[in-house]
Amino acid sequence: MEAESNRRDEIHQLVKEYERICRNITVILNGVHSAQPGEIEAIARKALEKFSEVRQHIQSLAQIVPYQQYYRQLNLSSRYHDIWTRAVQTSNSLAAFAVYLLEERFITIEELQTLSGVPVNINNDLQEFHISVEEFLHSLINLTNELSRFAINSVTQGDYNRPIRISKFVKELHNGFQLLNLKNDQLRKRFDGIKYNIKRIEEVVYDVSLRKLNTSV
Amino acid sequence: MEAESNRRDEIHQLVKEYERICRNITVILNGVHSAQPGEIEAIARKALEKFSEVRQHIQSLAQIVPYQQYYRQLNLSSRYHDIWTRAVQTSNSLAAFAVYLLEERFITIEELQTLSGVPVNINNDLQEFHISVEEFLHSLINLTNELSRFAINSVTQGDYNRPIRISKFVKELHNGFQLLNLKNDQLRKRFDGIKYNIKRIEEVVYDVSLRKLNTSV
Amino acid sequence: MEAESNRRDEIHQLVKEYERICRNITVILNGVHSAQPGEIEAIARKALEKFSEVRQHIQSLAQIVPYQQYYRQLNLSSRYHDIWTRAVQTSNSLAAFAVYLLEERFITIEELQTLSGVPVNINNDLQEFHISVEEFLHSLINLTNELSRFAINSVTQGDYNRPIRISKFVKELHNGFQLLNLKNDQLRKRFDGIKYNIKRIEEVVYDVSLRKLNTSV
Amino acid sequence: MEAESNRRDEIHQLVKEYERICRNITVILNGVHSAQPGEIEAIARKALEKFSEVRQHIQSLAQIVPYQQYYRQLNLSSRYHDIWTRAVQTSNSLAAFAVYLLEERFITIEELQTLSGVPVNINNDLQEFHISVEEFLHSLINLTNELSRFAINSVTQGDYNRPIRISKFVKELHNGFQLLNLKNDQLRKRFDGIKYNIKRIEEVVYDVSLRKLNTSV
Amino acid sequence: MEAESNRRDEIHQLVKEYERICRNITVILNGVHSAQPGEIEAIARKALEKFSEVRQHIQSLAQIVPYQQYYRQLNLSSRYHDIWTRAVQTSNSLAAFAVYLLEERFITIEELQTLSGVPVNINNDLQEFHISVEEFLHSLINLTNELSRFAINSVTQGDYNRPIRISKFVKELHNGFQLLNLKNDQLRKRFDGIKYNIKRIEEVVYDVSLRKLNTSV
Amino acid sequence: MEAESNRRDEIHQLVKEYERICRNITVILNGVHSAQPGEIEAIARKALEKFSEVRQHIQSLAQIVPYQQYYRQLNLSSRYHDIWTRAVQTSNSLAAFAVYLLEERFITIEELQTLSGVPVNINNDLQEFHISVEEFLHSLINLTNELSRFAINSVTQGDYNRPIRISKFVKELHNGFQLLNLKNDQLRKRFDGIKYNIKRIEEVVYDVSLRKLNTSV
Amino acid sequence: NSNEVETQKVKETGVRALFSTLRDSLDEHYNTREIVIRHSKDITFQSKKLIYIGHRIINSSLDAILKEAAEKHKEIFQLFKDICVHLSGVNYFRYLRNMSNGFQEYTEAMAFLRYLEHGDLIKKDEIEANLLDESGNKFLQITDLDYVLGIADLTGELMRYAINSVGKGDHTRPLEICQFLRNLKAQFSLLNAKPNSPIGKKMEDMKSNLQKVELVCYALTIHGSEYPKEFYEFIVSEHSRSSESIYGH
Amino acid sequence: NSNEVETQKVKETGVRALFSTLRDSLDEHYNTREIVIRHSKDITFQSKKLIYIGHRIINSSLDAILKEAAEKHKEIFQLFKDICVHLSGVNYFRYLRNMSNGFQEYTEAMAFLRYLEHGDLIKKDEIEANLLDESGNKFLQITDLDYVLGIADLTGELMRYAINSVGKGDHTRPLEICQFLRNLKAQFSLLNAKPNSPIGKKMEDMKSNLQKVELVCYALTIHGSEYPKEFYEFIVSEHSRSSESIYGH
Ligand SMILES: [Mn+2]
Ligand SMILES: [Mn+2]
Repeated sequence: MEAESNRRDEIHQLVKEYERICRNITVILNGVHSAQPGEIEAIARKALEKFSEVRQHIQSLAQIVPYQQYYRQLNLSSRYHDIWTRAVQTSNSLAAFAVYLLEERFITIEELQTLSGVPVNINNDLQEFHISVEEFLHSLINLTNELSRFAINSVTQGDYNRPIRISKFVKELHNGFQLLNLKNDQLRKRFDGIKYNIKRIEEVVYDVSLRKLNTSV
Repeated sequence: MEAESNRRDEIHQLVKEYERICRNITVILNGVHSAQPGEIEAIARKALEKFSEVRQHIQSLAQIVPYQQYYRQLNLSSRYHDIWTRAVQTSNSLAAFAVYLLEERFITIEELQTLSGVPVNINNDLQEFHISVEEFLHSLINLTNELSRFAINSVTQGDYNRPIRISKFVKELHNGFQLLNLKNDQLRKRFDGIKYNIKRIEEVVYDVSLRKLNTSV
Repeated sequence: MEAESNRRDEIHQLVKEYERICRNITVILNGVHSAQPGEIEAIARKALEKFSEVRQHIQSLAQIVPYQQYYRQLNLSSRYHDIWTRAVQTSNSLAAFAVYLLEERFITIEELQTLSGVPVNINNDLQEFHISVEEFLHSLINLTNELSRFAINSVTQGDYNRPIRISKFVKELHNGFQLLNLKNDQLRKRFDGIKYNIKRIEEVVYDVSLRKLNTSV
Repeated sequence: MEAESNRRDEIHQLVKEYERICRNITVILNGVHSAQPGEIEAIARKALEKFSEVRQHIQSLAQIVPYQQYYRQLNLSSRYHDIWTRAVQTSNSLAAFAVYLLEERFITIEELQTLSGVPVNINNDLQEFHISVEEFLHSLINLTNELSRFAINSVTQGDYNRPIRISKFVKELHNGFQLLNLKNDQLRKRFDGIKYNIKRIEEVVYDVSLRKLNTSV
Repeated sequence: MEAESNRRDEIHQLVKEYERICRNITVILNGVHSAQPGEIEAIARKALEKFSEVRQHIQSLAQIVPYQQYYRQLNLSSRYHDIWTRAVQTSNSLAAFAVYLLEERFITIEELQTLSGVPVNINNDLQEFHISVEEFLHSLINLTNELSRFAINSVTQGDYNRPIRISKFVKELHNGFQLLNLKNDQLRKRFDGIKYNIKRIEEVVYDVSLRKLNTSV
Repeated sequence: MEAESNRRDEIHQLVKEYERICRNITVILNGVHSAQPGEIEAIARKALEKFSEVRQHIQSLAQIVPYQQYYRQLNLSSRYHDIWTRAVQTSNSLAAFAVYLLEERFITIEELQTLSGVPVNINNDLQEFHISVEEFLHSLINLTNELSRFAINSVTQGDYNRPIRISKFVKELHNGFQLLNLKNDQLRKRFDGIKYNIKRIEEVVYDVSLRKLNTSV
Repeated sequence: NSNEVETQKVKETGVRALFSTLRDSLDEHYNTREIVIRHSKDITFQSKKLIYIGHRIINSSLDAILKEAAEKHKEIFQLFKDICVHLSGVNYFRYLRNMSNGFQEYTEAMAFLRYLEHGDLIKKDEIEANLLDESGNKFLQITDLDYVLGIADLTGELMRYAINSVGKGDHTRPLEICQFLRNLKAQFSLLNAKPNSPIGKKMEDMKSNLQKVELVCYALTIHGSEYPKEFYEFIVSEHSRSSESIYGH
Repeated sequence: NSNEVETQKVKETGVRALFSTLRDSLDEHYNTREIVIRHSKDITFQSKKLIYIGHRIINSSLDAILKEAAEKHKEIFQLFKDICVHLSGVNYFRYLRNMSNGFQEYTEAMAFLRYLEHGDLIKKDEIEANLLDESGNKFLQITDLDYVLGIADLTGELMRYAINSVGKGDHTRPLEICQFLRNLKAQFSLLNAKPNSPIGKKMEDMKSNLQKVELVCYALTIHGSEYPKEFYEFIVSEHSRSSESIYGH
């Protein structure tokens, strides 16, 4: 039991470090909201470079979590997994945003695996440390929050065409989600947030189109 | 008791399928928000065709719900009816939207009955499976959400006259609602949402009118 | 016990007075929401003058709190410190807002100490009455609430450039918070409020930029 | 809606009267706990006579509850049925206790129907006012409470054989309950109460047997 | 407002004193649980003498409560009456217990009025300070708690007949409560406590009778 | 996700059947509380025969629980394991009781494994379906409840020597438990129940010894 | 009669007499409370209707509204008159808790109508002046707390009024209401209410109502920035006229 | 190092310096709190062990128990010594909340041992007298509240002690404990605690502990009524002896 308690402390310590790195990347990526269009790519690259540190921390984490105890319940209210899931979702979201900024497309599962250094549990068969499918989906929802904000700030920065591209991208994401049978849970609830973000982005596109500020529809 | 438990499982299973079909139709109809004016009709037709599947599922559902037990309370917090009401509201909304897109008018109760394959409980006397009046009203409110979104996206797509027609339509709907003595909190609360949608659509009409983008007021 | 009870009554009495002064300053500063741009400075100065009264009351308070008993637990649910922490946070927020209005920059710890007449417990070593680091952080979060409201009302008053300056300021504050290893749930929870305020302010900047109402981006 | 409100008031009024009668019968039956063995029969008969009044009230109630609206939900927290279920359970328990006292056997469903003047919904098909199976089961559980008390008081009154007969009776009841598939609900929870009562009665039998106070085991 | 605030403080002060006296009487009456049968009467008399102090305090209280403002609401959650109702219930219970100990009968309303120095509001017409009917009923329920404890401790003190007399007395009280049309949830809920106390006392009587420790049933 | 939902339904169905069999065995074993000493063996044998059905159901269960997902969390509040743990504890208790009745000794882990058809996870290394050590301990605690009841009813049935043997057996069990370092709150709490049962059985032994009803101490 | 029969079952001791007395007393008390609760509900309901009448200011003249309100007020007045016998003497405070909602909603309604007519805040005694008996005496008093809570709810109605005004192209009304609410909030803030007290909780609602009105004013400014105000008002009124003509009101 | 790198990302304004300072300050505070919480947990855990030692009075001699307790107390004393540097000055009260459970359980344990030895109530300064440094000064104080709450919990241990005594055929001990608890309850009742205060809540537990002991005394009387006390004690001790011999303790 003492061993378990020590391990939990160690995990908490690592997660703290991991969260600090995520906050650093957040600060970098936040830069896009007040950047000129030409600066976006550099910011995205700088953020992606930082993922070597993310990778390193997730892997340290993966090493101390005992084999097959990923979801082990520690007490009535928490599991090992609960300690880091928030951080994992955050770093996934940051990865997805950075990849989008660079190439205006979805992050692939392979890319996420490379950036994070751990596999995604696509077939529900992984025994070792992994990113769950739910965690991956949560970070795509987070991405739409970030993109609705980015659409608005692009207009502020005079980039009138970007919202139109973002709108198309987020609608694709939304249609993808429609293929899933979401249970009435946290994920379904947050899914409604995508709809809200789509509407917001459409309004930005509307404002721009109405005033004919964009170069071509 | 065992029979009841089995029946409930079966109902849940059917509703799950039913929701999947609704999501398919949603994806189809979502297309109108980025479609050219000339493509709308085809989209509406394609969505209406899918209603044969809706009909089939509602009817399967109707057959396993025991006679007169539509509102039977299963336990303290839920009734048979609660299992499918969300799905029924969704498919009603989709039907109303498709009909609107095709002919720019309200869906009639007869049409809804034909599309869904079950009757609407207009006279409060139906013993068998039915669409309740509240469910019908909820879907009209959902319709205004969709229309306010459509008004905005029409402008984006260069169709400047549509918002004016939508505005007129939604106001008629609003006037209709004012004839009701709403008591049910949920319905009244959501009714305020119509007002918000009207306001939003009116703003679009103003925006277009002020810039003289429409061909005639 | 009787002595303690008397002291507690006295502290409550002083805090009541202190809160009254804070409310007076709040009423003064609320004036900025309906003021012309040119009147802001005078309002800020008037508010700052009132801080002589704040100082006086905090110092009276500091004198009756027994040495080293700042955090003394009075019963299971409250401590001496709990009696006044709300008031201290309020007056800190007011000070930070007034300084911002005057010079559009952060209040320094030195300024806060001068205005309040008590030190900030930066090194966790103060034995006498002090402002804790948590209290200071809470008041910076309060400040962002006030600034998001101010951004909106500035536009109503025709000052289209101010929201842009506010937006930049609040983003800096947000990046600052990212340096902290927050643990205290309350603080972390409220920190999310900053993000919300940033988004609100960015929307104001968007509305202004879209319509090219500002003089220069 | 006003009609419904009036009806609800009327129902409340009738249930109040109904409860008053139940309290009268309770007072009569409570007499057995301090009665001589020879007086029991007379008390039971007197209680059963009072059921003409119960019958009369339930039937008045049945007449004003609108057809098929037995379980109609009036608002989020209550249904018509909730107004009287407590009273119905009480009068069922009293009937079962009186019949037991008279003939030391279970009340039959027919007897309960005759005494109450309304049918028991054995086949889940009744549209009119009825006693539900759950309500019947609850009153059997109540009966075991009353019997465990009666076993104790019989000893006090010098009737040392009665606890032995009660013990046998309650065990039969318990075995009967084992045939049901109880869900994890109110009924299952209360079912554990039967076990407790059996143990209590067995202890009384033990006390009597140990001291050889009973005439024959 | 200040006058009211002062009056409230004064009332609180008096009630505090009043409660102190009640605690003293409680300590005196608690003596019966470890007393020899022969000492009971003296304890009861000593407690009743103390009621001159109770009377004096209630009357002081009665004098400062403004005319007709007995139930005056001070804020949404408390009324003048709420400040002292607990103390009044306690002193009523103590009076009822003392009278019972002395003469093994119910306190009469007249006795309670004499001991407390204020009238009971039987006809719902008193304008001045009074004991409400609910308060009287609450104290009778409290009395049964005390008596069930007394039944147990009497046996420890070797008085085997007392539990039998207590049992009879509490059953009478219970039958009396059955005459009431209880509505107030609090009262009805606590009424169930009487049943529990009756059962406890009956178990004591059972233990005594089984072993034939009592002199005559 | 769909596969998982189906599997859960199937598990629930199987557990329901499993519980029905346990209730049947309970009814059989309940017979010992009113049986003559000579009938006990036959009852125990009859109960043990029924375990072929238990075995069959547990094994069906074991087959549909996916490999290594025994403790998989299904949603925030429940795990696969939670669905059947209650039933497993019940059937373990019944097995232990039947073995005791037959041979007045502890069930061995091998016997339990044979009767249930699944292994006990003694070395914490089983990946497949198993009985956990906690579940085994819970059923031993349940056994003491049943034995304290049996001790009392044996006296009623005139078997005065049995309580003495039971007492010895339960004390051994208690000493065994004291060797464990219990941490799990639930288990520790229930462990106190053993002490109560020991005390109750000792009282029976005293009662019998004092009256010299037993043949030898 | 039926009560007599049943009381005979209780053994003939002092208990029977005692509890019969207690029962009658309790029944009377419950009955009165029930009547007060009913009247309070009715007054609340009718006051809400009064507020609905007020909101028709968007499409009607002030005179027409005040006239209709005066009719509705007669019904409410009668309800107050009917209940006041049950609220005399000590019973005023005894049952006030059950009457509180009615007083608050009535305050809210009267304050809303007053704002529509004069654009200022009604005083407590001005509300009570509507509750005079034949001899011109006030027959009921509203507590300070109910008055304050009613006024707090007024801010919700004013928020709705501001939003509706925008729909009619009225730009000045929201700005007026915004300033009125700011002053009201300042006055409330000086009341020094604890955050968890009833007033403290209402202040959160007031704050959010004010913020909604501020957002309305903001939106007006932003939208008004792109074209002349007069032009905007013309479009709006044209538009409402054309949609009105369809339904003929 | 890593902190320096990251802070460069924040634009060079006053904010960067400000927040770096704030971070270091916060980290230190969180760290101290963590250490205090750990020590409090350890002290609670060890004090519970002290109580377990006390309960062995049923099978052991008082001397043996006090000796074992003294050994265990050394560990607890060291924990108090280790933590006291973090509880000096203003920090005593700042982190007291996190230390409170430890103080309460320690009070409970010391009070239980005292009752076993002398049958009376330990005083607060008698507990503190165990916490002296080399120069004989108290290095930690227990608050009145923690003392009172610890004593309230003592009643639970005494209840258990009473029940265990019965198992050993000891009839006088439960009666003694019953009277001790009655006196303790009377003293607590004079503290005038509000029902919802921490002490008020504990009083409910105390009441129920007293009632359990009263039930024990009652059961002893009832059972004792059927045969001579001496005979009962003989049977009990015979029985315990025979069961002990089986397990050899
Ligand atoms: Mn309102
Ligand atoms: Mn303890």
